[in-house]
Amino acid sequence: MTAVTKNYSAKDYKSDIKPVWCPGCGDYSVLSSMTKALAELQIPPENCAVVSGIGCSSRLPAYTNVYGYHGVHGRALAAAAGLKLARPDITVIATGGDGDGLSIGGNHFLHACRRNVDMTYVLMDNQVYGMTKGQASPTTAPDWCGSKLTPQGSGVTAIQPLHLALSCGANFVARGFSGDPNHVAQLIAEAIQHPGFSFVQVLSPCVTFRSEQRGWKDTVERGKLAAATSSDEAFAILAKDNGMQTGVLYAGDRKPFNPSQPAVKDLDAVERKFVA
Amino acid sequence: MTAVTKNYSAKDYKSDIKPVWCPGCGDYSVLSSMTKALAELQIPPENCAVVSGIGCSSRLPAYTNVYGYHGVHGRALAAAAGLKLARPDITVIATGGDGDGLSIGGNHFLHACRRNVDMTYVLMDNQVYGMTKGQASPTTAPDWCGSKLTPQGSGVTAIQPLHLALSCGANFVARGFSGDPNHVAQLIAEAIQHPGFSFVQVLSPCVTFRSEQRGWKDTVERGKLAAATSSDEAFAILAKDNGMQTGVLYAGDRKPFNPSQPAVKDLDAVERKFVA
Amino acid sequence: MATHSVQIALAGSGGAGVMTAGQILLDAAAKAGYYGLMGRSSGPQIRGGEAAALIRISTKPVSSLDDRYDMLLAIDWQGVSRFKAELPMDANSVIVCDPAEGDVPVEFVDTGAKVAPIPFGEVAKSIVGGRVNMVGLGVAALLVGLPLDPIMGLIDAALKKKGPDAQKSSRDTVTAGAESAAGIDWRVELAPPPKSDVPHWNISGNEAAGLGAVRGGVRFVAAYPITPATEVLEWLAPNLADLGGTLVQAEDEIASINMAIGASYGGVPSLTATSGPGLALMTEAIGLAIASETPVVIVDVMRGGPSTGIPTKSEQSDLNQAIYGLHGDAPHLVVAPTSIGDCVFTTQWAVHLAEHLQTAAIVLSDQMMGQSRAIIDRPADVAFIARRLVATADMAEGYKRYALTANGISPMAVPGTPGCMYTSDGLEHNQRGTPSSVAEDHQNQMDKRLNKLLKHDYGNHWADVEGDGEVAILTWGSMTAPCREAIDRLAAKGKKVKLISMRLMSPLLPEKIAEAFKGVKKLLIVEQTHSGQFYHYLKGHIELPATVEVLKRPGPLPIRPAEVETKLAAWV
Amino acid sequence: MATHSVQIALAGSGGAGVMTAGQILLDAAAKAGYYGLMGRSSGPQIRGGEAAALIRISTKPVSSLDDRYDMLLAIDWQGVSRFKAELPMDANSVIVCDPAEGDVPVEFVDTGAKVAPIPFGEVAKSIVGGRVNMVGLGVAALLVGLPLDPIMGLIDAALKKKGPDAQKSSRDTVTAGAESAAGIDWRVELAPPPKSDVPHWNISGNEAAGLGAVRGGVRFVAAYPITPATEVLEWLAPNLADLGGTLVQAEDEIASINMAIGASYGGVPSLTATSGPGLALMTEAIGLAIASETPVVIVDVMRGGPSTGIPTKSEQSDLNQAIYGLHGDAPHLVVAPTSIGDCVFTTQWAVHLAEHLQTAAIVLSDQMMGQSRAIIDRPADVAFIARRLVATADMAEGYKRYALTANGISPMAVPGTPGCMYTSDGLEHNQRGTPSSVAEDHQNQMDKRLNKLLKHDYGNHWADVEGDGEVAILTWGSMTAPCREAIDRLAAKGKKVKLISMRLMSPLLPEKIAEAFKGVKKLLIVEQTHSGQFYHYLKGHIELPATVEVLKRPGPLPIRPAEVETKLAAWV
Ligand SMILES: Cc1ncc(C[n+]2csc(CCOP(=O)(O)OP(=O)(O)O)c2C)c(N)n1
Ligand SMILES: Cc1ncc(C[n+]2csc(CCOP(=O)(O)OP(=O)(O)O)c2C)c(N)n1
Ligand code: SF4
Ligand code: SF4
Ligand SMILES: [Mg+2]
Ligand SMILES: [Mg+2]
Repeated sequence: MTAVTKNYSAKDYKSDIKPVWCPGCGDYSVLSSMTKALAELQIPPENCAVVSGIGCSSRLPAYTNVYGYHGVHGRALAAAAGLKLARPDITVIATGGDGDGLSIGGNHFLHACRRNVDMTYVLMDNQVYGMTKGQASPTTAPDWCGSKLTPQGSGVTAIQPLHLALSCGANFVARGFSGDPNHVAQLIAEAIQHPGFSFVQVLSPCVTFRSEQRGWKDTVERGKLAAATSSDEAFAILAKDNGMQTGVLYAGDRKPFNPSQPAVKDLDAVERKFVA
Repeated sequence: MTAVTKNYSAKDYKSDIKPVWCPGCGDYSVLSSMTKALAELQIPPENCAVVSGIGCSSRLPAYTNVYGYHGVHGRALAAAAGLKLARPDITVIATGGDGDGLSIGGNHFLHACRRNVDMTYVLMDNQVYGMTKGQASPTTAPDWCGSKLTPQGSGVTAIQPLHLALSCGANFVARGFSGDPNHVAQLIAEAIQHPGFSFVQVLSPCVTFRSEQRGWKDTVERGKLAAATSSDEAFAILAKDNGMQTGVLYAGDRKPFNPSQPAVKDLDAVERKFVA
Repeated sequence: MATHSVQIALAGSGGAGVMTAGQILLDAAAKAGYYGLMGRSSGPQIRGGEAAALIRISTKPVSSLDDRYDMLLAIDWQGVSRFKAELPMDANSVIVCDPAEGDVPVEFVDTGAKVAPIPFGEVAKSIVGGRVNMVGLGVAALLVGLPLDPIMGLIDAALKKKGPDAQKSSRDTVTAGAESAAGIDWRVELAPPPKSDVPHWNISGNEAAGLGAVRGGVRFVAAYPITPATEVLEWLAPNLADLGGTLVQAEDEIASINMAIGASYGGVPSLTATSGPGLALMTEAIGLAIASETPVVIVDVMRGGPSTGIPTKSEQSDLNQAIYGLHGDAPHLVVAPTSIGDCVFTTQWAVHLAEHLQTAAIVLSDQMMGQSRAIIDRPADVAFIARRLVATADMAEGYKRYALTANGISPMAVPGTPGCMYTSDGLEHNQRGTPSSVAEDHQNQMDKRLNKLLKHDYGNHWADVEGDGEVAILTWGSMTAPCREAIDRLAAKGKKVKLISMRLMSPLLPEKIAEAFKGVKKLLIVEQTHSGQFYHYLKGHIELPATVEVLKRPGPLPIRPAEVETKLAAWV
Repeated sequence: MATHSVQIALAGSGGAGVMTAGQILLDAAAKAGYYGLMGRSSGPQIRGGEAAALIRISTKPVSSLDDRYDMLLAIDWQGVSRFKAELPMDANSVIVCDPAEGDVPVEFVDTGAKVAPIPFGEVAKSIVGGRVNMVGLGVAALLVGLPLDPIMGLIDAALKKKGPDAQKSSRDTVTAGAESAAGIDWRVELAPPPKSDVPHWNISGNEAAGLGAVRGGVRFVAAYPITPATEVLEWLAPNLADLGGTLVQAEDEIASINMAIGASYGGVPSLTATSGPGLALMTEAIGLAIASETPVVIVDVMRGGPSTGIPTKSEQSDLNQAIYGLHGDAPHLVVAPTSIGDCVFTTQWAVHLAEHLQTAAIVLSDQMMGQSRAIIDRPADVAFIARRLVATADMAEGYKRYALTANGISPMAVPGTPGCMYTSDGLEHNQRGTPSSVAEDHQNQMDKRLNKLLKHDYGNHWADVEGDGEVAILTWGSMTAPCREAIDRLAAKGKKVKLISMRLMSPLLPEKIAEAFKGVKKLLIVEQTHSGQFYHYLKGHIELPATVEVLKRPGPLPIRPAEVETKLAAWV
């Protein structure tokens, strides 16, 4: 792509479509942070794509003014990887919720981390399935009894998304809080710039089904997540993490996965092998 | 169940069906180890069920003389969990290969570890898809060029199954080598006895598509996997693991997941709530 | 003349509380002895957007909405226009609205409905703690002639936790609402309710499916939420636990169906519920249940498709997928409830059939039935329960899990049965269960799996066949209700039309269908799809009468009784 | 009289090397200018179990096996009986076998075939490094009259890496084999091959599908291995890389289809290949491709179903799933190659159609075509390539991704195009792509997605229509070959039968079909399913001639030309 001279501001990345989100939903801020990050990096809107699954959070692409793909539930990372591998010139951001990404989408998360395609995954974690009106997600505490499906609590230990990401080989791992939009913007910008698969968990309250998350603004420990120099150190840090510390945990140097190469043959040469 | 007086030997757990496995395949030994473990525990064959997916290794159930379920590819852990939750009185073992369990089945592995249903998962790891004639699996080294599908190597970092299991919360984590059938038998017996979700990775060579694995008998470090007292310690041990050490890595004390409770109402009482 | 059915929409923006008011209105009608129905419609907002409670009150059981609305009570106009297409009105209708909220939108004015102003906001403000939805409730009750007494009782019950002050304030607001409407010269005179000493039930289709499941004997459920099926699972969660059963929330639909199959292999009747996208993910494992002959029931509450489609609206377009969505020849059961109340029977029957025939049964409900709440007679108890043919220890000698038997059903050993250990397999197998690629084994087992379904005696339950005549309607699922009403109306005019509403969608029973077609010369097929899935399916498998017409339309707009009546007019 | 076709089976236990020998025999026939075919059959053993190479050599292109075997060459008898049903023989056949390996099994004796003993083991031992399969190769070549020269060249090429000693030893063993058979008084006199200076191709159906894909312009493939589709992907891996494309191995089929869709959204023609169980897992995402109008091609190489079924054997039973396996009304393309060589054209056409019509195309191949290797004429170059209607920067003003156009196709902006940014959606949407549950938007977009398929001009490619007559066969896929041969044989007897082999399985084109049916009074439908999927599908959608019969059977046994001929005998 040729150099761009136009100067983009955050609003150049926002569409005119009114979000379906509830007033006060954390996802509004995440949307702002993402557009800020893109503005900071001055990525031409047409050279960026946001790919999502299904959920409240997964509605985000339509509210941006970049290319968007609102796919099926849980498969954002697969679609995003296909897009990036086919079009290495495009900045690809996958996004969605904790249910989408870690419940039905868990396998793709696991393999996206190890495959290390050069893209960024922004996971809006509200520890609930918002869209389907409030069931426990993989990040929900086992004793949360607010869901009609698990009125006694899920009884299942919550996933630690950062730990899982590290264990599977993600190359950049960070956590932010939607209440700190500038910080989240900075994390997203760093994640985009970092080669390989970058994972940003954003604590993003669901004010409707987990209204107690309004209190996160008081419990979040801003910037407290120490930056590890090795994944071993990162694990050690996570051993003491309470899930509310934000910051960049880990930035690794694994080579991104990109098998595409220029053509070395034409069709004729390929077909010749069939001659009996 | 009433106490059993009969004395079972390993062969009581073997069926008369001839395995489809190649001569020399590691899975023969795993079958033996499993039957030995069951004999050691004197579990009546009718009170045990082995559930698998699809793959060479997943053929195992039919070769046992316990109840078996040979399901679809990658879903053994889900079927096994359903069985155990519905029938807590049955000893449930899930089994299969690295492709079945960690590629297509990765999401169920992740969630089985955290759900912690009281069952045992024996994964025969040959770092290849044997059944489909030799493609890279999630545990295959990125530079293995033996597959026609990835002739330049997969280029993707291998999963560390024990690390992943720990990260997701498995309650018992061990590794064995099919060449040491007595050791594997002992690991399986311990795993069965341990409450909650127990994971045993068994290095089990595919002599047909990874003939170099015949050399594992020389490189395996028997019993070298130190037993950790905490999961943090277990991670530290794994940081120095080369994947060839065998032994019990970790045995935790999380309470198994078992939501079933005796009935407290009859149908009439349930229906009464509908009266307008 | 007193009417036997009245239809009201309560609409307003998020927070107006129209759903609560609607619910109380319906409950009050029930208490007064009426039948009725309440559907919901809402905008795209996750929560707090505009919403409409669509309420029908009737002297007879009803399972779908009527052609037109007698009353639209709009608390405000924010976003209400979005519902216009769903709210047909005419000159006999009334629009009750608050002038302070602005003019009546032109598309509503154009209906010719009478406009009756009520200052909802002002009236509410006149009571401490008063809310506009309670004003509306009072207005609506007065205009359709429902007694206020039961409403007061319901309010007290609903607000028990909030204490006497809140209760009183709400009651007073309802009263004030009713008083504010006294001057409106528009009334519906609802005929008195039928006499009955058995109380009616208040149940949604999704709850009814849950109840049918437990009546049938389901004691294991694996769940992954999806609109509009979630309430089946949410109703089951506490009730199954009370009954000693187990519900587990799975990581995805593939896990939930495989969990259900695993549990059923263990001998426990098992079920899962989902909607189209989830059913798509389950088809591989449903094939496994069929091939391994493991009973399992899947409730599919259909929504608008394809893909994510329109999750909150109804359509009958998963029919093809339910019948044909499996690879290989995989005969199984597909059944469909013919009304909200019938969700109980049909789900229960599905459990019975799946268990008896050792196969998968898909229950095709839809958003319209599933998420509507109806006042109905208590669904009758029926004898259909899970009764699986199991192998016992004395059959151990030479036990063959997939033995070829006369009726195709072979005793299934469940874990714990001494001596009958076998491996259940999705690979083609011989009678013992050992994988086999021998042509004869394949043919035999294919025949077995098909014939056990074909040889079963489904009795009269394969369809609701009602009335007689040379003209018939063939329909299914939630389209049954408008068809039934159209036929009733024609009957009132002395015109005979036969109704055939299919419950057993697959396998088809050509002889039974032929018998039902006896004397029928003209057939109208009614379905809510774009492509006519039901029609093509029937045409592909059975002989249809000489003249066939198809009334079809995709969601989200329902097909209404009047349309069916019009369509039939030329024939009768 | 010289024959135009000879059929040979080379069978033996694992390690006997019958596949290698068979491959060389076929290649030698190709070098000599013949056409031919080789299929494989093997026992349940993963590797090293009994196997049979099923070889047909012919003066004309052939795409399926013949009725009977002229020769069974059994290196040993271990497990060979398992293949009995697949190896019909008669009194004109010969069984060549080694007396040292024991008696000829009774079921083979019963065929009445002549038995010719050859001491394979002994002959092999007589040469240093000699192997039994090479003895067999020599015997077979001699008995069917293939020259030994090309065989020697092929051996040298195959054993290049092993060095001159190995080459010589193999050559010598072949020669010794041929000499050992000199005394057998059974020969086939194969008519001379057709003259041609264009060399034939040696290609499997799966390779052909891969080639069709790249000819069509596919440059992104996501892969998850599954029998019998893996070779499509394995052929593509290196060749796509050579052509500058990308193949990625996915973690499962759900990932592979979503990756392909993501890549295609990026503007790159994309494909994945699988078999029934994998297709089942993909249906949800295929619906997404259809709803979001993102082109994608899925090759389904069918195997025996249901469930895991019979992975190594052929069947046509994924037809229902391919057409109907999606939730909601989701119109898309289903095409099927009519021969091994046609896998090239049909896959290429599928890419072209998917790209042009912005939808999903499923290519239904099967194990029989996919895993058979044929000697064919080079498939012609055709102009069908991926040419997607894309939006360009100058369309930015008011760009509507899902604009309603006359032919239903609307310009698709690919990332990188300035000003045309939009969000592609699987939720129902308005023209711009914004989610909408408005009835009108739903109806319009449903119409759009269907009509673009119906309005397209598929030319003559919708079917292979051959010949004329009052009797016709309607068939598809790998059943075409035996039908074609049966018709040829009847033609040789002066009897006319028309062939209609459908390539465009969905959407159906009623007018084109009606035209093809003109003059047809009796129709035979031929398919390899248990339930008659093809027949019921056709009956459900089009008007069939007055008399229709169905010849159907599930796998694994193929339907052979003689059966078709017999079935037609009463009609012509
Ligand atoms: C295959 C499938 N299964 C289930 C659903 C229903 N569904 C929609 S969103 C959702 C969960 C969303 O949770 P999350 O990803 O955390 O997003 P949030 O709404 O909390 O932002 C579910 C289960 C679906 N659309 N598709
Ligand atoms: C849904 C589905 N996808 C793909 C396959 C094909 N398949 C069968 S076994 C297998 C991989 C087996 O690998 P692994 O689990 O490691 O077992 P192994 O054969 O190595 O013991 C695959 C991909 C299938 N049967 N079903
Ligand atoms: S339901 Fe929760 S997550 Fe969804 S929009 Fe509302 S606040 Fe946000
Ligand atoms: S292919 Fe490999 S894994 Fe499969 S049976 Fe043979 S040796 Fe074992
Ligand atoms: Mg969430
Ligand atoms: Mg393996």
